[in-house]
Amino acid sequence: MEQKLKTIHALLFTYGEPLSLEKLARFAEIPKQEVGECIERLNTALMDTPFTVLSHENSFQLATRPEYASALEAALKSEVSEELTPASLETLAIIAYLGPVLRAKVDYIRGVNSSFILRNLLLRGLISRVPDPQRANTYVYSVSFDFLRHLGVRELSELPEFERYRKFLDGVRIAVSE
Amino acid sequence: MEQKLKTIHALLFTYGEPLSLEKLARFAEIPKQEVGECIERLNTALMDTPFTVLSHENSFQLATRPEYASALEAALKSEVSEELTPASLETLAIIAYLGPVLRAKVDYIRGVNSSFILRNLLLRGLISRVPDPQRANTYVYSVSFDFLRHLGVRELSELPEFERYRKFLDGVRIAVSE
Amino acid sequence: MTLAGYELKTPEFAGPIEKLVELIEAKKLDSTRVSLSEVTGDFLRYLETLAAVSPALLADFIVVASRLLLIKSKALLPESELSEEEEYDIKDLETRLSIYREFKHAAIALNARYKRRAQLFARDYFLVPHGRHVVLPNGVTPQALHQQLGQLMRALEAISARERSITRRAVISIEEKMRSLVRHLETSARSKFKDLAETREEAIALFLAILHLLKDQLIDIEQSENFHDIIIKPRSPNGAL
Repeated sequence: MEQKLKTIHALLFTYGEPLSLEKLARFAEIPKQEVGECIERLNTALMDTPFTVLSHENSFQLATRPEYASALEAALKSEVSEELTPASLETLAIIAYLGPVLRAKVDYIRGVNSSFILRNLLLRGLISRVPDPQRANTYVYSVSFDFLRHLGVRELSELPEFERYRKFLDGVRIAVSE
Repeated sequence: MEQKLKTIHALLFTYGEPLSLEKLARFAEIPKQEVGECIERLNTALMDTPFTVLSHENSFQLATRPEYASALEAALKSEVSEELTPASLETLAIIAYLGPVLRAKVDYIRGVNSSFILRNLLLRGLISRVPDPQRANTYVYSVSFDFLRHLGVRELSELPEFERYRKFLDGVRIAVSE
Repeated sequence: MTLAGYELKTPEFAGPIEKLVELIEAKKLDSTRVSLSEVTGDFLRYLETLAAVSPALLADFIVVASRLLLIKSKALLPESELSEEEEYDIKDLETRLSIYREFKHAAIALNARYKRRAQLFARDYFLVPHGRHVVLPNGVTPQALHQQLGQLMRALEAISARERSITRRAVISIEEKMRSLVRHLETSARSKFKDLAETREEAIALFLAILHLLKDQLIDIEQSENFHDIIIKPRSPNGAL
């Protein structure tokens, strides 16, 4: 593996948490526009190892591959995931396929105030929220790295029928954007 | 790399802390007397990677090689020198008024998962954590002595409206009914 | 009220759209206007039970119920004209239903993956020994901590206050309607539904009030033919209402 990739690998390892593209570029001393390609090459180089790199919203995290789940679950008893209720699942699906999304849109689609469910999902670390860049005092919600890891996907586009749902939503976007 | 070594590699990565020979044998499902040899072979396999396995008193830990130290240090330092965000300040305030407190309680009061912020506060030495005497694998968080000194109070009860706020926070009950 | 001691509850009831889809699917219907009109009764019955369990959710359900009643009335009186706004409301409900049904399938697919237990593990945060030097922040004073907590407390109180006020509003409007209906019946032996409710919101509250009073056997209603006005009478002419 070439040096640059090794440095990125080491950084992701030590950092543990998702590392943003900007920070990764700064710490590894590579131009920002090279990061995406480096991550791709790192993922190829990691093919024969138990690791893979997750990408989501311009951040990256090192994780183990799904085939090690059972051994690791035994080692880390704490991480056994709880069941999700239908209401949580429905909200997660909306955020996963539509995110980053305003609470108003989630409420609109579900027809009900979703603040408690959102709070619950935030607490469980399955979604995250950031201030809406366009509006003061508003947040937009996205699924988290933990959500991706729980589902065993490396990026959102690996979700079932991702393209189909995105397309469908593009079709109804006007109706949804309040 | 053969499967057995990959499993050990994944285990050491996820565990983070030193893993004892006994536990490693149990989780990786290999005989105890094979562990030493496996670690040796894993170390050989890791030759061209940024990682190495440290052995100490029959425990093993995955670590990065010394040549990556400067990049990693830069990463951690940059994390630490940033100003406190409102979210960090809020977390710190909760810990100051309510500590020693469980992470779950901090999460609950804030309505979001706080692990990233706690890590940052720990790295800065503003808070400290100790294992919860009542529960395995759980920590309780308190502000550090250094931070207390920095605040210029002799004890936490000197903080403004300490009793009132502490009571309020204590009263926010964890009732995540799912 | 005291600051301490309240709980932030997280009720998990089906939302109105979810309930509607459930009712339509239970009858093996598609999501057309006709189907919506056919499940209106079921929806109102559910609304009735919900009022007892979680009044806080009523407001959201009433919005959907009002649109269903609109569809129902149009189905029953084909010659009646819908205003532009009413037509928009119905279209909007149909759109939500179609979006919702898509997401319902997505949710099922996600759950299948979630249950497969093929989790990818990351390492929990990892404390690199950093030579024990503490980086103290600027501007963090006891007052700053105090102020930050004050904000948080106000936010938490606002959440619980909002919950309470939604509940109160839904309950009050129905109770008010019940009371005024009873008052009205005391002075006039028969009342027409149409005369008692002017706005659509009033009509819904009145409708719910009637359901309540019927259940408590305090009134009788009469409708000579389908979709004629509903006549409301006290159960016994001199009943102790």
